[in-house]
Amino acid sequence: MGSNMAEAHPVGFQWVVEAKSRGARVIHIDPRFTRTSALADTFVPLRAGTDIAFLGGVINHVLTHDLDFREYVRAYTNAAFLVAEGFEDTEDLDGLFSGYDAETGTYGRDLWQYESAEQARTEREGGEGGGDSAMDQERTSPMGHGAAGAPLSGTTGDIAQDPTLQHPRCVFQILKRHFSRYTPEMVERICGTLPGQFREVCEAWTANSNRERTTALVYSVGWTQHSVGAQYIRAGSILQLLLGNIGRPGGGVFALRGHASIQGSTDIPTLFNLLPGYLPMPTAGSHEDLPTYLDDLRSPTQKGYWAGADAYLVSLLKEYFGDNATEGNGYGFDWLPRINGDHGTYRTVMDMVDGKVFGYFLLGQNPAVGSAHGKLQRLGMANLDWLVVRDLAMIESATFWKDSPEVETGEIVPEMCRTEVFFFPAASHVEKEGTFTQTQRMLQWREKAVEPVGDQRSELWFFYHLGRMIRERLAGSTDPRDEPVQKLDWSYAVQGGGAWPEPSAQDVLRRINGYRTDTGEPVGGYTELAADGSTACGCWIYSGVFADGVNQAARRVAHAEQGPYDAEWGWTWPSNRRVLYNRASADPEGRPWSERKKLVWWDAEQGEWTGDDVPDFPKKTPPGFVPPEDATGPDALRGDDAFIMQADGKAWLFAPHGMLDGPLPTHYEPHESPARNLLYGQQGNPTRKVYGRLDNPSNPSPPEAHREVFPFVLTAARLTEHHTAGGMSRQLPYLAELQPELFVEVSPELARIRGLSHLGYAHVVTSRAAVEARVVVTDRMAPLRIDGEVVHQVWLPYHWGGSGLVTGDVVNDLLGVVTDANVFIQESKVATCDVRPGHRPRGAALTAMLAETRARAGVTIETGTTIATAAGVPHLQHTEESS
Amino acid sequence: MGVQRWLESWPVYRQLTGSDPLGRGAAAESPSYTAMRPRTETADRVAGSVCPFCAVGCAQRVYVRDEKVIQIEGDPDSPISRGRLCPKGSASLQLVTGPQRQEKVRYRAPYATEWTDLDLDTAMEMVVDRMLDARERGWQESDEHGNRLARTMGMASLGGATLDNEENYLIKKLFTALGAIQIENQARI
Amino acid sequence: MSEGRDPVTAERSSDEGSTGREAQMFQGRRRRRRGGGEPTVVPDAEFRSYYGRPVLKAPVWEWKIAAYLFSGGLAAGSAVVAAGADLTGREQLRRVGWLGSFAALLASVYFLVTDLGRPERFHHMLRVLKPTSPMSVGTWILSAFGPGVGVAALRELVPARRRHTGPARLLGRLARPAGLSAAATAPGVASYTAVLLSHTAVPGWNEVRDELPFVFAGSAAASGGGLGMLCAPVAEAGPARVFAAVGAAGELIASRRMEQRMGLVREVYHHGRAGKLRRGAELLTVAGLAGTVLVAGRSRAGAAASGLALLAGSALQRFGVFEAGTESTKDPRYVVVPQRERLENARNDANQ
Amino acid sequence: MTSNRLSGPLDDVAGEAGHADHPPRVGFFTDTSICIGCKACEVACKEWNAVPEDGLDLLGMSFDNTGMLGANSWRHVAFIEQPRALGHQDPGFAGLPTGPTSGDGMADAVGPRLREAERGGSELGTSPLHTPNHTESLGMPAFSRPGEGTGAEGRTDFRWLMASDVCKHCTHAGCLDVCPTGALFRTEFGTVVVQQNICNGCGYCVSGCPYGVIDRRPEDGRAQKCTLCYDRLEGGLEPACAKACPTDSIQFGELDELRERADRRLAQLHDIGVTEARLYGRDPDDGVGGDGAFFLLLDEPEVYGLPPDPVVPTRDAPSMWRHAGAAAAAFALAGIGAFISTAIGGRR
Repeated sequence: MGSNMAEAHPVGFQWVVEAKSRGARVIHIDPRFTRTSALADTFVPLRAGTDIAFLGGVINHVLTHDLDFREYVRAYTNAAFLVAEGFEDTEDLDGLFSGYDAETGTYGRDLWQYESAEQARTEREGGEGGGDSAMDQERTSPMGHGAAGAPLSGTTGDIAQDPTLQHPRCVFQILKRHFSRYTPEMVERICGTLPGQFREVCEAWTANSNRERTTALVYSVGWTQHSVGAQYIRAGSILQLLLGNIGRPGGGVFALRGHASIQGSTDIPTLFNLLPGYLPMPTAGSHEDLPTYLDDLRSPTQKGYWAGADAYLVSLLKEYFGDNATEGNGYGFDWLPRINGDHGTYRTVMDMVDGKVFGYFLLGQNPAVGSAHGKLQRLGMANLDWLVVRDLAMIESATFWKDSPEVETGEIVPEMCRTEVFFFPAASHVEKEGTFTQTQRMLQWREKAVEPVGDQRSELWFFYHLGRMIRERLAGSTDPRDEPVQKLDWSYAVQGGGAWPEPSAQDVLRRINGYRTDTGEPVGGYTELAADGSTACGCWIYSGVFADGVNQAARRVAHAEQGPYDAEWGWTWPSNRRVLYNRASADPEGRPWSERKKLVWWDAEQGEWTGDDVPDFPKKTPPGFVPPEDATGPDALRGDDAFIMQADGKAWLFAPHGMLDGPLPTHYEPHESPARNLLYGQQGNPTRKVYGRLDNPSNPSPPEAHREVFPFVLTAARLTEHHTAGGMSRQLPYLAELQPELFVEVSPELARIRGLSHLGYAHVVTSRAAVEARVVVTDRMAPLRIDGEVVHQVWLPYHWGGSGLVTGDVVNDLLGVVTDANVFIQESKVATCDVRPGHRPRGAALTAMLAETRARAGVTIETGTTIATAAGVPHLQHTEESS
Repeated sequence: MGVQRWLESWPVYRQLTGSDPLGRGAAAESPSYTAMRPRTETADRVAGSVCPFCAVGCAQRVYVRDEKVIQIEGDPDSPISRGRLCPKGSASLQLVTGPQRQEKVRYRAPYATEWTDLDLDTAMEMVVDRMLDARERGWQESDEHGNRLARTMGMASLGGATLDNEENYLIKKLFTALGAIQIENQARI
Repeated sequence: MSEGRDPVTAERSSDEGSTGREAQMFQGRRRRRRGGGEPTVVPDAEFRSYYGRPVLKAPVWEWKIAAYLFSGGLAAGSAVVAAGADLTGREQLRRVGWLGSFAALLASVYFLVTDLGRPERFHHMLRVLKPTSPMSVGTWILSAFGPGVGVAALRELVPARRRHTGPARLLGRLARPAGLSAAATAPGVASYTAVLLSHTAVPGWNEVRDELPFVFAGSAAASGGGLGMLCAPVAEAGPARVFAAVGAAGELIASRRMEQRMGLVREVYHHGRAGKLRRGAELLTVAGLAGTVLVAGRSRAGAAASGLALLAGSALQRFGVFEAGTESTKDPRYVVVPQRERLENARNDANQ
Repeated sequence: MTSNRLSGPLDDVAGEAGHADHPPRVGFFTDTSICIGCKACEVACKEWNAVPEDGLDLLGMSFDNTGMLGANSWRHVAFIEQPRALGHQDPGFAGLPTGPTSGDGMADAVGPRLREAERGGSELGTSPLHTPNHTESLGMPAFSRPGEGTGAEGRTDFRWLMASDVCKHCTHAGCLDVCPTGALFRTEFGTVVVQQNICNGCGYCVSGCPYGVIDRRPEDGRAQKCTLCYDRLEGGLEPACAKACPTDSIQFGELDELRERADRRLAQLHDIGVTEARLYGRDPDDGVGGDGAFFLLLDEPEVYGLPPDPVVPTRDAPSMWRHAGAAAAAFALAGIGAFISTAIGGRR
């Protein structure tokens, strides 16, 4: 679901094809029949943006028919835990959970907590109410792999529970009630999926999930790029947990990521809210000093491995500031800048438009084409003092000042555009060494094959020398704000001589791995890190990648020459473990659920966990272990606490913490939708960020009027033949020729309605832009019946822009900016649009046409900004004053 | 002898005297085809690499001769990809060696209508100047409640997700020390 | 097809020419064979293709190859006339014949070489002698034919005042055997080009493989004789007339027979440019034949006109056949339908 | 002497071509039932063999923008969208508010227009001429607005076929047989290769190929086609396309082994209900003596642009030469007769 694996990850798809040839059944659930569908056993169409309704339906099917893997659920999830009184569900509040603040559009989550047997739940949460939502946002990590787990104290025994799962406030019953509305009929009305097909999916999924069999769930940005994106993944996880498909071979929820090291760039983030290893950036007000930060991060008495977060943070600071980080100065914690809200890329771009940002670095990134609302991106860049672009080839984001669509409409005039642009040619992947982290968390080292030519340089070189030069400039400064730069440990080894040597990536990796500050000896893993300054470590989850002083990521033992889990190829975080939470592959007693599906198990003779993979559990903790009352950290894990990063040791069906938009996934309509939410009065995600500005208009959605102006559902995605914004594919003849022109896929039905002919021209129109494309009329697209009404979907690939061998309009221009509150990822997988035959207008005529269309649709700055529509709360408009 | 050799180089002669009377195989083969070898055999070295496109992480072998990349193909030893590559991965050679690659720093002055050249050292110095200036102008010492911010909002960064972990590490580290927080990447997109 | 017309309806309303065929083609593809014993009138009812794309590559040969077919035939026909004239003492006819043959030969070589993708590698044709390649066989035949024609023609070119020099006398002595050797290979030259075309996957050429040699040989004779009639005095041109007449008649008969036996590719021989060329060829050849029989023996002008008509007819014949073959590759129908029928027949045979 | 030199099954194809002590015959088995249409084969081939780009035209043939095999595309992935079912696959369209299939809409927009292209569209990447403008209708009766009906008349079945085509490396290769320079030759691996240092671009092979594979590259003048990576084979490497193929749709190996594998795969598919699966080019008794590169197809060959029953022209060569001999004899007789008859008839 939400993944077009055959097209976006063709080489990964070989395993699906192989599994299929061995009898696996492949079901593809997607708005569009793709090359993945062509190879699937079953293709299930649904309306873009309704996956939670679909998954909710499956969850409801599982729960109402008692099809869950009960032993697994009882042992490894929080199904039995009781939620405190005061929690109210969407069933009670017309689509909202308790704690909603209509003013800020956020939840206070103190009402979502477990019922504690004795001591209070988290003090801060309880005390502050909804007021600390901004802080909570920052702590929430995008794709947070267990990081920022709830700082619940003590052991599971503290949480009230009902092992019979019958208590009305136990998670299991809450779940049951929450999803009870998601009937097959409702799925059909919302998703357009017919009951027969839906039942088929339910039956196939449940029949294939038991002791002997597991089901894998694959998603991609078809799930994340929604205003409810994080909850999509939650819904998938809940279902997989109920069916016992997590931590077991052949099971899992697979995020197929789209870029060579996008996993790495979240692990070692260039993200505003994170430090390496999913440690949160300190927040102003809440994290005044190291102790308060650490206390907020984790409770010292917390169970599981997150209890060691203090060691992870201190070791990071030791790496950052070296000897300058001492216990006395809080290891330099005060040298870290503080965040206090949304500083995501879209917020930043709007700040550029508003003149608040002066300089911008684009490092192998092409937002003029690749980010939502391309026009906003370009106008933002046109309002900078300076822009640094580093890329392999000349891309649209570097040349916006002379050839962007806004030059044609007169909105950017080169002679009046102030932005100073530096283009630095970058070294390619074969001209530098370093690691990529692929989608299954595996780090693989790349050797440098050749030297880059001319001015081509690696980012490592660029930033190493920027750092070096800045440090030289500021060496004599007495300004306290320059202290962090002065105190920075920038002593990386370099290769080659001269004034501009290349820094050693190997040395950087060694320091990311971590080392003892006294001997410089590499640590063997994150369990060796300490909070006393005796270790330095750049990213705790990567600790072990340089164990024994060996670059473990560079290992390339042929797969034919090693075991089934290929432990000696590259290095997988954490601890070279392939399957996370693999303790769950064994039953509570430590025996594999079945011989066929064994992965790790308890070896009673040796008194330790063993198996084909590296066990994800304290090696010596026996299955039946019950920790003493005062135990903390890993020692406090019960023998069946398979989810070792969670503060309660359990997988969360219900998330008392960590999600900003609800402890349970709920179907909300996309920000721009042709349909009213059939489940609740609450139309869309009540916490979504709408950025209500004049330059970010929304198409009207129910209950607003005039949705008929944009009657169709728009969705966009990749083609196999191109790569994202095209900078690495549209420039290459061999790829450009394979998909030479932007096209829009429409069904024969829509073609008839709009008078579109195959290979003719059409333009897709939203309140932001009109994009011209060649028409492809195909049976692969089909209309759906949504609550009795026919809804058409159109699809475009989004790879084109103004540069390269093949050019075309920028599909991302069609989108506005609306983001998920948890992770600030934009909703770019679904919007509404119109499709009109023929070429789009050009220049001023285009501007006029768009204005006319907006007027006809009644689009104002308020459109789409009423994020709360449930009964019982004020329906406020969330607009910004646009300058 | 010379005549003999000359004759033998004539396929018709070989047709008449050899095992290929119809001249469709051995007799018609020219010496350069008889001696043909894959160009990868001429490589001075082979570097182990990883495909830079999607996140599957297919292993590549990069064949280098005379300090030029002459071929990039899948590494069959990889447990992930087993030597296979998709069209994008298969186009890696073109990605790396194609004429689209920029080799020189380019500079567009404010209000200019064309690019001009700039040497790398100068460009680096200019970027440092501008970073420090933007940092200064965008500096925020504390918020409206007096909470310490110690940051600058004057500059931002958006990184691709094809950068190495080591690179991302230095980027985040440097910007964090400078107080720049609007440091983002493709993962947010 | 005019721009902007509806592709389907426009074609369906047309019943002639290529668009009509395309309409059939697409109707055909839609109309799967119905069950029961309902006889299908059009055999291509089941025709399907890949977006109507050709299965085969259209020949890369330009008009030069058609010109080569003609000039080669002319060289052969003229050589026969010249050799006969030599043996029978018809000096004018001999002279015309050898010079004509030589000129035609040079032209054919020119056409052949310049049509190569790499003309400078023309001599690579002599690397091998491949019995499976009519072009290779033809090359060697031409290699045998050419020198004889060259020697014989060279003799004709020696100016009268030089005829008594030593080399000229040697040439004179060599000319007859050389000419005869050329004449001996001329039938090969005249007919191998038919194999050259038929020994391809081009339906328009391959399917007429049994008749095409006769058409081409006849055409070569008609053109060779025609040239004699055109350039030699009536008094000497008697054999040329007979040769031309027999050739023309043979060509006409073979051509008719070829059409009768054609399957689906008859369309490409009837329609379009190929059809026009072939109709023109037939008209000119019939006229030339009639003229040859009726007036060429009496009137110099009539002979010239008849000869010219035959030459033109022969040329158009070659261009027509060439064009028809090329056309037959552009539409997958001509490939798929006969092959499909063949398979069906084989299947039916097997089932019986 | 070897029998079946011109047509029919031939056990030792390299031996027949005079290669002593040759390796086993190799080839491709392309199992189109697992092709994902990614076109890695096309790119990998071009990268290895430095085949030029072949045009940046949107062809409107589903996702196929290559068109067909040719001088500048030695692998070509065909895409076919059909309103019929694939085995037991559930395409998910039954019951949706659809109207009639667009059916041959793509072909209608592409095929007829190609006829006007110089070489009928048999040149690579030819875009359909005269792209229709938007005022044109689809050419289908708009008898109902979709969704207004009951759905009963809607389209239900659908499948999307993809197949990577390549030179067949025939047992009896039309291109090789007609080549007058010996540029095309049978290698010791049993494959068919154009020697670029020999080819003089006569173009005969282009018309000799019953599959429409080989073509002359205009800017280069020489004939070009798949070499089955002859240089790689010499180094013990597998061809670039097969190596890259993500799903192993393209399988390289010894031909005998591939044929067995293909037979097993066919049986497997038939067992699971994909009864329309069939092998193409597998049969040594076919018109070209079997292909070195053969395919598992899910529809008739012509649907993929392949000839249903190709025959190597050489099969009929003896007959052609007999007819040509007769014609030559007639020609000679006519010539001799002309002079004799004139002599008899008296000199006029």
